[in-house]
This record gives sequence, C-alpha cells and structure tokens, in this order.
Amino acid sequence: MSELVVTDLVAGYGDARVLHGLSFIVAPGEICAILGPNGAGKTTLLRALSGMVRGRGSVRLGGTELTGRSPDAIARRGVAHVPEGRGTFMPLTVEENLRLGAYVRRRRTGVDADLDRIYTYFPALKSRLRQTAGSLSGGEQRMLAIGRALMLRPRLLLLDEPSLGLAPLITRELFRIVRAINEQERTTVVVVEQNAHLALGIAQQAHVLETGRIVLSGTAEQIRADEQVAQSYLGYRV
Amino acid sequence: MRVSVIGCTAMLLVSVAACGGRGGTEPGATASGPCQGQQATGITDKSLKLGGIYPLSGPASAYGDIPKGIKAYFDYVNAEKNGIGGRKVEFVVRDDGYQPPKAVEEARRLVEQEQVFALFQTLGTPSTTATWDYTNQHKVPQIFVATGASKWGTDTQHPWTIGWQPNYISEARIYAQYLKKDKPNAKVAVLYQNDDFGKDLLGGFKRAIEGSGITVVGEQSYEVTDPSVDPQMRNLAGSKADVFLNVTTPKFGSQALAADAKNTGWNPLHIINNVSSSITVLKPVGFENVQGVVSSSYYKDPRDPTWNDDAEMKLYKAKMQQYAPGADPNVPFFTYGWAVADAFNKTMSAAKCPTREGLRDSMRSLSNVQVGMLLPGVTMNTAAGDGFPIESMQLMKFKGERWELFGDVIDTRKEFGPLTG
Amino acid sequence: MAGFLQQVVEGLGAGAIYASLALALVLIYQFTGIVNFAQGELAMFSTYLAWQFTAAGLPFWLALVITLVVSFAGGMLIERVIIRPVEGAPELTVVIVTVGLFIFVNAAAGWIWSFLIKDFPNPFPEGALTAGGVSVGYSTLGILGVVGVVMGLLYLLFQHTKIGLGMRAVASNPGSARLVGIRVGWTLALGWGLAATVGAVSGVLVAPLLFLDPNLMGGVLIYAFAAATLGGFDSPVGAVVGGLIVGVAETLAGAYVGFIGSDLKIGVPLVIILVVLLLRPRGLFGRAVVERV
Amino acid sequence: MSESAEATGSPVTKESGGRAARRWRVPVHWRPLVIAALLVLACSAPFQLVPFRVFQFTMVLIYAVALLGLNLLVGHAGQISLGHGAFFAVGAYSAAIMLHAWDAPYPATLPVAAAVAFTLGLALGVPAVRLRGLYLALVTMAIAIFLGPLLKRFESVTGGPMGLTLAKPEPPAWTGLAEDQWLYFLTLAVAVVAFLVTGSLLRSRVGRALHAIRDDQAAAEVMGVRLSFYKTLSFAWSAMLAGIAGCLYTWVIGYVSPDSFGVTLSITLLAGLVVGGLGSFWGPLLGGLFVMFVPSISQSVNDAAPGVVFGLLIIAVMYVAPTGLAGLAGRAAYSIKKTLRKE
Repeated sequence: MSELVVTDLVAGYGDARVLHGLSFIVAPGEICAILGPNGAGKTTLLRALSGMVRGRGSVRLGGTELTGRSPDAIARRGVAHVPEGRGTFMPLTVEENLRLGAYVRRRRTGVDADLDRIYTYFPALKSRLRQTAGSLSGGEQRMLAIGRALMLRPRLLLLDEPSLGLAPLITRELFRIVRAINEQERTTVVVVEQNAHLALGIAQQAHVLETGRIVLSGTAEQIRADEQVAQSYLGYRV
Repeated sequence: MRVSVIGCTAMLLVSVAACGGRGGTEPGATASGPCQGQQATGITDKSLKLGGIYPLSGPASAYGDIPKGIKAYFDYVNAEKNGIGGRKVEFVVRDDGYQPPKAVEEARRLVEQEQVFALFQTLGTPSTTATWDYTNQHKVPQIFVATGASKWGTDTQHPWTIGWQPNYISEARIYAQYLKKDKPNAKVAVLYQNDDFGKDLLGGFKRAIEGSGITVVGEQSYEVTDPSVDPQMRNLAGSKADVFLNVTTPKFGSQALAADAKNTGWNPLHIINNVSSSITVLKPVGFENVQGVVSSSYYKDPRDPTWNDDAEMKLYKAKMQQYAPGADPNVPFFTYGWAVADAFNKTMSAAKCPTREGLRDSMRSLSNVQVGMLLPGVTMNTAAGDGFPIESMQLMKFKGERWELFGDVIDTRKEFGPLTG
Repeated sequence: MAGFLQQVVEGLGAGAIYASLALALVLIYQFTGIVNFAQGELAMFSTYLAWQFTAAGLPFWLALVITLVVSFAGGMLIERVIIRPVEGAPELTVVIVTVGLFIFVNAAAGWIWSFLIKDFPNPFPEGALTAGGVSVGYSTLGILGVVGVVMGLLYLLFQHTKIGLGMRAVASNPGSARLVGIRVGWTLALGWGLAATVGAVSGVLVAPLLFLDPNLMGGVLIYAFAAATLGGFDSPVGAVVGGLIVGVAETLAGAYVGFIGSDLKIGVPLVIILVVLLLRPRGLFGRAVVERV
Repeated sequence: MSESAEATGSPVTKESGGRAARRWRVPVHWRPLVIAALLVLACSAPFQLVPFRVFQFTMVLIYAVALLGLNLLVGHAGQISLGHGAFFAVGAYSAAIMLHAWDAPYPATLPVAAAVAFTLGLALGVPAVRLRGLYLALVTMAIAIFLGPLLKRFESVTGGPMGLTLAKPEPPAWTGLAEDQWLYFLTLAVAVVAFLVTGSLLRSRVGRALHAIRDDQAAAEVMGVRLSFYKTLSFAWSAMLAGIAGCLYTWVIGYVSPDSFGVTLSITLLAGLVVGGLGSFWGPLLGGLFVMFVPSISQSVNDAAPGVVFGLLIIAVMYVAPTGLAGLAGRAAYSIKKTLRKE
C-alpha cells in the first residue's frame, strides 16, 4: 500500500530516447492502466520503473527513491515486474518458480501460506507443481509469472501485456484475478495493456502514451467515455 | 572494387617491370685479409652477435631454461674472459612456441633484421627442419641445434647446420650394446613419444638389435597431449618383458617410472633415455622407487657428488650463482646450456677465419675438442663424412640418491661404424 | 576376465580424473552459458598454491583447506575483475577472454614455479585393494569417492538450498532473476568461485598421479570437455557419468582393439560423443528444453 | 546458455554481427577507396621491405584466408568451429603429399587442396548441421584433436611424426622476383580472389539466407530457408578456405608436421577471428595481423614469459573492443568523420 510518484521520467536505450519526461501519480492500492499504440514506450516505462532500463528523473515508491538502483535492489524494495512474454524460469519446476518469487523475503514464515494463497488464485498451477515451467501452456506460464510476482508480497505490481497471446476466455479470467488480488491485498498495480477495454475494466485511472509522452490522463471512466480519444488513440469503438 | 583490382594489377606489373625484383640483395659485411670475401655479418673485432630460437611459450616451455644457462656462460665469458677471442658475445633469444612457421619467422628476423653472425641453436626437430633450408640458402651457420635427430649428421645437403648432443640413434645403440652383453635374450617393452624423437630412438634401437637374441615384445606410444601414460604402461606390463625402455620426455618419464614402481607384479630392468634421466625427473618419483634404473649420459650432472671437486663444475656453480642469480644450477637444462655454450666458444676459437665460412669449417673439423662440462673421455669430433660432434656416452645406474657411471665411455662410431642416412 | 575387469577399473580411475574437472566446467557453463577454457589452468594454479603451502611446511589437509578457500576467493575475484567487464558482450568474446586467461595463467605458473615437474603429496595411502584378481588402488578409490562426494554436495546445493535455487534461476534466465531480487552479479561470481574450488579439488586429486607442472591440466581438459559433452553440459551427474564412460571406453579400446592402439585411442570417446550427440543433441543427461509456443 | 526467450536465436553472433558492427562499419562509399589504397600498398610493400617482413605479411595473408573461412561459418552462419586447424592441416597435407609423392606442379595442388577440404567439409557438414553452438564447437575440436594421431599413423603417405619437407615454389625467371616476393604475390593473389568470391557470395542469396539463419534459426526455417542445405554449404565453403590457406602454408613454409596443426592452431584461429571482428569485412585481416604480430610484441615486453603478456593482450583487446578490432577501427573512422562533419 504505497503511493507511486513518477516525476519527469526520461529513459531510453543507448542514444535513442524513448520516454520524454513522464509524470504521474498512482494512489496506494489503485490500479493504473497505461494505454497507447505500439512503440509508445509503455514497456519501456515499466522497465524504467523496475530498473531494467536506466532512467533519469524521479520514481518514488512510498517515499523511497528508486531511480538509479539496480533491478534486484528495486525488487528488494517491493516492486514485482511481470515482464512481457513468459519471463519464467523454464527448466525449473512450478514450485521452484514460485519460491523464487519469495527469494528476497528474509523470513521463511508465511511463504508456505502464500503458496497456498497463490494456488487458490490459480488452481491450474497446483496440479503441476513438479512440472517444469517450460512445459506449461502460454496461459499457465503467464499465471505462473504473476503468481511468482505475488510471492514477493509486492508493494507495487507491474504487469506488462498480460493478455498477449492468450485466448479471450483466459484473458478475462486473468484480469478478474488481478482485480481480486488488488482488492484483497491492496497492492498498487500498474498494468500496460493493448486491450484497453479489459484494462479500463479493472483500473481506477489510466494514462494514454504516445511517442514517449502522456497525451491523456483521467479516471478509467473518463477515458472510456471519450469516444474520440478511444478511436484515435485506443483503436477501438466503445 | 573491380576497377581498383585491375588498377592494382597494372601497377604491380609496372612496378615489377620497373624494379625487376628487389634490385639485388644488399651485400653483408665481408672480411678482408687472408679470409677475403667471406661473410663477416654480425661479427667485428669487438663483438659477436648470435641468435637462438627456443620455445619460451606454449607446452614445450620447459626448454626455455636452456638459453638461460647459455646466457650465464656468455655473461661470464664477456665479463671475465674478455669474450670469445676479444669479441663480446651478444646472444639474442627468440620464442617460437615450438611452432615451425614461427621458427621460420624468427630465423628470418635474426638473420635479416638482427643481422646475427650465426644461429646458435634452434630447438626441436620440427623447428630446425623448417628453418635449415633457409639458413643453408643464406649460408648462415646453424650450429649445435638442440635436437638429437640423426639427420643433422647424415644429411649432406645442409653443410651449415650441425647438431651437438649424441643423436637418438647413437643413444639407442648404446642401450642395445649394453643389453647384448648383459641380457642377450632380453625381451624388451618400449614406451615412446609419438614424434620424431621417439620414432628415431625406437627405430635406432630396433636396427641395433637386428641379428641378436634381443626382441621387442611390446611397443606403446603416447602423444604429448595425453594426460597420462598409465594405460600404456599397463598394456606393456602385460607383455611380460624383462627390459623396459623408457623413451619419454621428463613429465612422462616420471609417470612411467612411477607406474613401473607401483606395479609389483612386473619388475623389468628399467632403461630411461637421457632426455629424462635428470635427477629432477627421478626425485618426484621417490629415490627408493628408482633404484637400479639404467641410463646413459655425456655431460656431468650437477647433482652428482662425484663432481663436487671437479674444477669445471665448481666454476659452473659459482658463475651460475653470480650471473644467473635465482636460477637453481642443479637444473640440467642450465648445465646443458652452459656446456653447449662452452662448446661453441671452443669451436669459434678454433676457427681460422672470424667469418661464417670460418665457423662452418671449424664446426665440421673438430678434433678431440675437450669441453669441461662433458664427461671425461667424451670429446667433440667431426670431419668430412662425420657430422656428429658427440657420439660417445657412458652408461650409468641409479644408486642411493645419484647416478653411478659404469663401464667405459662408449664411442658408438667405433663400436657400430658411422651412421648413414 | 580378471584382466578385462582390471582394465575397466583402471578406466574408471582415469574417468574419475576427467569427471573431476568436467564438474567444474559444467558448473561454470550452468551459470554463464560459456565454456571456460581456463578452467584447467585455474585448477593447475590452485594445485601449485597447495604445493607451495605444503612446501612451506603446512600439513597437507590444512594446506588443502587454505587452497580451497583461496581458490574460491580467487574464482570470485576473476569473475569480478576479468569477466565482469565483458559480461554484456557476445558470448564468444567471453569465451576468448577465457582463452586469454588460459594462456596467461599457464605462462604465469611457469614463470613463478618453472616448468620442472614437482612432486605432489598423495593424500591417499599407497597400495591397492585386491579382490578376485582385480586390484583397485587406494588412490583410484579415493578419487572416485571424492568425485562422488563433490557431485553429491553440488546436487544438494543446487536442489535443496535457497542459494542453489537462486543460482539455477540466474543460469536459466538472468533477466527474470534480477526481477525477483537476486543479485545476479554476485551469483555469477559465486559460480566462478565454486567452479574454481571444484577445480582445485580436481587438481589436488590429479597432481600426485600425473606430476605437477604447468601443463598438468592441458591433456585432462580435453577429456573433461569430452566428458561434459557426453553427459550434457548442464548436468553434474552427466559430467561424472560422462567422464567414467570416456575413461573406460578409451582404456578398453586402447587395450583390446589392435587397430586402434594407444595412439588412436583418443578417437574412441570422440566417436562416442559424435554418435550420442547425433542421437541426443543435448548429451546423455542434458535437459531437453521443452518449450511450448 | 540461458533458456530465456532469446535462446531460440543463435547464441553467438547476434550482437557482434548485427547492430554494433553494422553501425560502425566503414561508410560504404569509402570502401572501394580504402581497398584500392590497401591493394596498392600491398603490391608495393615487398619492394620496400626486407624479406623477413615480406614473409611476415605472407603469413598474415595466409591466416587471413583461413580466418575468412572461419568468419563465414562463425560470423555469418553463427556456428562455432574449434576444428578449423584440422581443415587447414588437410589442405596443407594434400598439397604436401602431392608435391612429395607425385612431384605434382605446385599450382595444381591449390585446386586439389581446396577440393579435398571442401569435400571433407561437406561430409562433416552433414552431421554437423544437426548440432548447434557449443556442441558443434566441441565436436569440431574433437576432429582437430584426432587428426594429429591419424596423420602420424599413416606414415607411408604423410611422413608420420617426422612430417614432410618440400621444395618451395621457385619464382619464374621472367618476374625477376626473389623467392619471398614470389610467394608473397602468390598468396596475395589467392587471398584477393578468396576475399572477392566470398564477398560476392555473402551479398548473394546465400549470404542473406545465412544471416537469416544466424539471426533467428526458427524464423528462417519458417520463411522457407533450406536450413540444412545452407548450413552444410557454409561449413564446406569455410573448410575449403581453411584448406586453401593450408595449401599456401605448405608452399611458404615448405614443411608440414602433424604437431604443427594441433588444437592450439584451431583455438588461435578462433581467437584471431574474434579479436579481429566477427562477421565484419576487415575482421579476418585484422585477426591475421594480430595472430602474426602480437606474440612477437609480447616477447619484447616480457622476455621471460611472453605468454603472460599475450594472454593479457587478448583480454585487453576484448575489453576495449568487445566486437573485435574491426569494430574498434570502424568506430574510430566513424568518430573522425563525425568530427570532420562538425567543423
């Protein structure tokens, strides 16, 4: 339950700058959706938040400055990033993957309880504890990645394109679970998503990115209501 | 790009036509006086420049100790004896990593860039083979090469190249001679290194036992890249031979000695070749395990207390301490280097002309030349038709903590006749 | 029959030597995905350290412990100082850095300790155990035992400790490992340290049999590569089994197949490898990656 | 190798051959100029230098031809070989045996050496195609290890461990060249042709197919690239170039022995290529220069243990230029150009 304050965040790869000074605030326990076309810098934003990409400016989580820290240091401060794609440890078993999520937790107590909790969210994982992550289907791997992120007991959860490549039914289920997690654990969530409809369905507020700048901000309802915006930026009809 | 290629070809043709080659190679210095017209590159009244090629890097680096012994000798001679005949010796050492192409490069560097008077030692048969056409075409003495291949002495096309140490075939003859006397019906098992050295020695041995009651009942080879010769030793033990001929280089020599000692069911007479007969090879195996091992030698072992009062040995130890501080004079490579450098000194001093031709003639007409570090009775002799400076060796047996020489010095030329290709 | 069994036993002894170094190779490979050409030379250098300690008068076992500790620290230091700067470079660049390290360490050892062979104390008693006409040297038994124990310890470390789990995570996906909070850099250094320690054990086991010189591990390394390839480069168990198979195969071929003889026996494990790889490209024990797209 | 999503691509060369090298390349329109200047320099050099230097540059060219072949395989097709010393040896021995046993005229040995190496490459390429990355590297290394004992075994043909000593090609009288110059020009001519032919091969469909395989094998397969065909072809072509280099070696050194072509040669070649610059046009040449000259430089720095310096230099070059000297040179050219433009 921490507030995320992003101020003038600039980031990129080598000489190529991708983010040109982003500022926004996510209130504790809220879900914030980041929308926008391909190449807008959504993934880079998440990477900058988790330290995978060096950024300038300021990212503060619950008052702690995160910019300039390494990804593992940021993870130790309670930021869990579920990257695009699978992002699991394929040769390791499902259980090992989940336990790795709790790697930075010093006390072992509660880890087993948390595992049980993950299984209630994702019952499909429980039956595959001893299988390697590589043998799971795409949807199961995504669940595993999110489950692993939750094992960190994150203060901030970053989700990158959770729906990518998943069947619509599974995607809806996944978003329902994200919502449930957010409600039960009061975790602050930033979700990047192509499928704006789904994202806006669970988010309290949203920002639209285009070529590295925020071009529109507002509550989920406002964004959804703005039909013109929806057409030009989000590429779908309400 | 195609245009430039054509352009270049045209330019090439033009330039070739214009220059007609390299406008003649620049003539080196020549001598005057009675030796007029002979090559005097790299030599003046006050200086003498020599070049040597050794493996200082790579797997054969152990031999890199030899030039240190040579340098110590030359430093001593320069400082205390006013050089060789008033000429201070400069000894340039280059590294070939035991690679023939590298040896060719370094030989050319020494001759063309460093302008050395002579190549004093190239090490190893491959490196020497790769360079001797070059040195002989350019009429540069390649003296006392550090390899025991027989071809340095038998070949007639390369008068500028000569070996020094007893060749492997002569050494094999010595062991054959010994066995004929002591064990006329010996069944011999041989372990040999699968290269020119091993093949030469084994071949020489086989030829030397022809017509005698001695038979080779087992042969096993190893590669220098093998980790261990244990498997070979096991197979040889199965041959039930009563003599074991150990034709190896130092590390494998130790391994073979240890394997023989460990195998209590097989106790052949163990003959180890000169290359591996150094105390530094025997000591790691444990002296108690190498009693009675037979070998042969031609120079004095600094570890052997027999030579404690020997003048040359005392000089060697003192001067090594002085000019190569930190180097252990007991290392046989240093001794070898010292001895061969002394041999060079004697050969150079005997030259009638201080020229390359003079050195060639001198090294091909050595007559009973004494070298202090060689065993008493071992002298250097060459002549027309005899390209082997040292052909005598003496057998020795390991007792206690040292080698004991036994029998007389054997002159293989006398015993077996000259070696021919 | 006894003769044949004897050859098998000797083959196992040789194989155990290859396996011990293969373990170190596999360790590094698991972490970094590179083949460390310098592994054998590092092991050789550690062995010289042990020799130096015993030559200074320390009792063998104390010298061994100090050597292992120093090797561990040295391995970590090498990762931090030499490998770290090229961490993001293409893998072949890192491999070539290890080739440079190989040349450097070999020459440095020769420089410091000379190329003359040294006599290294054997931790195991002389003699052999004889049963049914087959005798097994205590050295062979000792090496087999130590290799087995090292393999077991590695297994426990990897499968049953949190740090081992973290190491496997780094090996499989360094990016995701960072995201769960693992200090990847230090874990890699830890991997190098461990490999150097295992290598030191290997060197100390091998030196009394092969005699210590700077080229101690040159020949062994090639067989260790063969062992690791055969067993699968990502499996410690595979490395050991691969090593034993290679040892037995070359020994038997050298002893019994007349045409092959001792000069061509090295070809036998190589042919086995080729055949195994063509049938099972991941090696005998290597994990096939099951990826569902 | 990590089994992350990237694992499907080639493990080796993505970086070096791709982004970095391409960005820093010598600008295209400069290239013919640079090449022409170099060729002029190369043609006039033997008239200016002492024979010993000419010999050194001959060896550089020989290594460059071998590295060109290796570059095709490693840099362009993304397959690692630690056995190119073996193909080099096969070329060298083919030539040597022809010269020695049949007194063949030496120009005839070049096509035969090339053909033998090509055929062997083809034969080994078929199984090699199934292997990838590290495993291919180790299998090829196995070939390099095994070749030495094999050559020693067939003593009647190969001269066994003693090797074969041969006469060097004599310069024809009309050229008026010295032996070292003649050998140099022979080598130069072969090297230029090898570079031209390989260059145009890479620009053709074959090159594009190889790059596709290197960058993403799975995708290339989907796109319909005949994987096994191109991989085998690149393997054989690469072996052939190594064989040609071996043949030149025989001409120039006039002596072949099994122990000259050990694993060390294969590893040296690979190191030379990576140091020179993987997948880049100039890499083989720079690698050849490195392999030839750096060991001597090392000795002048530290007489007692040249290996200490040589090892450190390899590491140092990889620090300064992780994508090889070609990348470094290109980067220098790029920044010079940038500065010039600014002024």
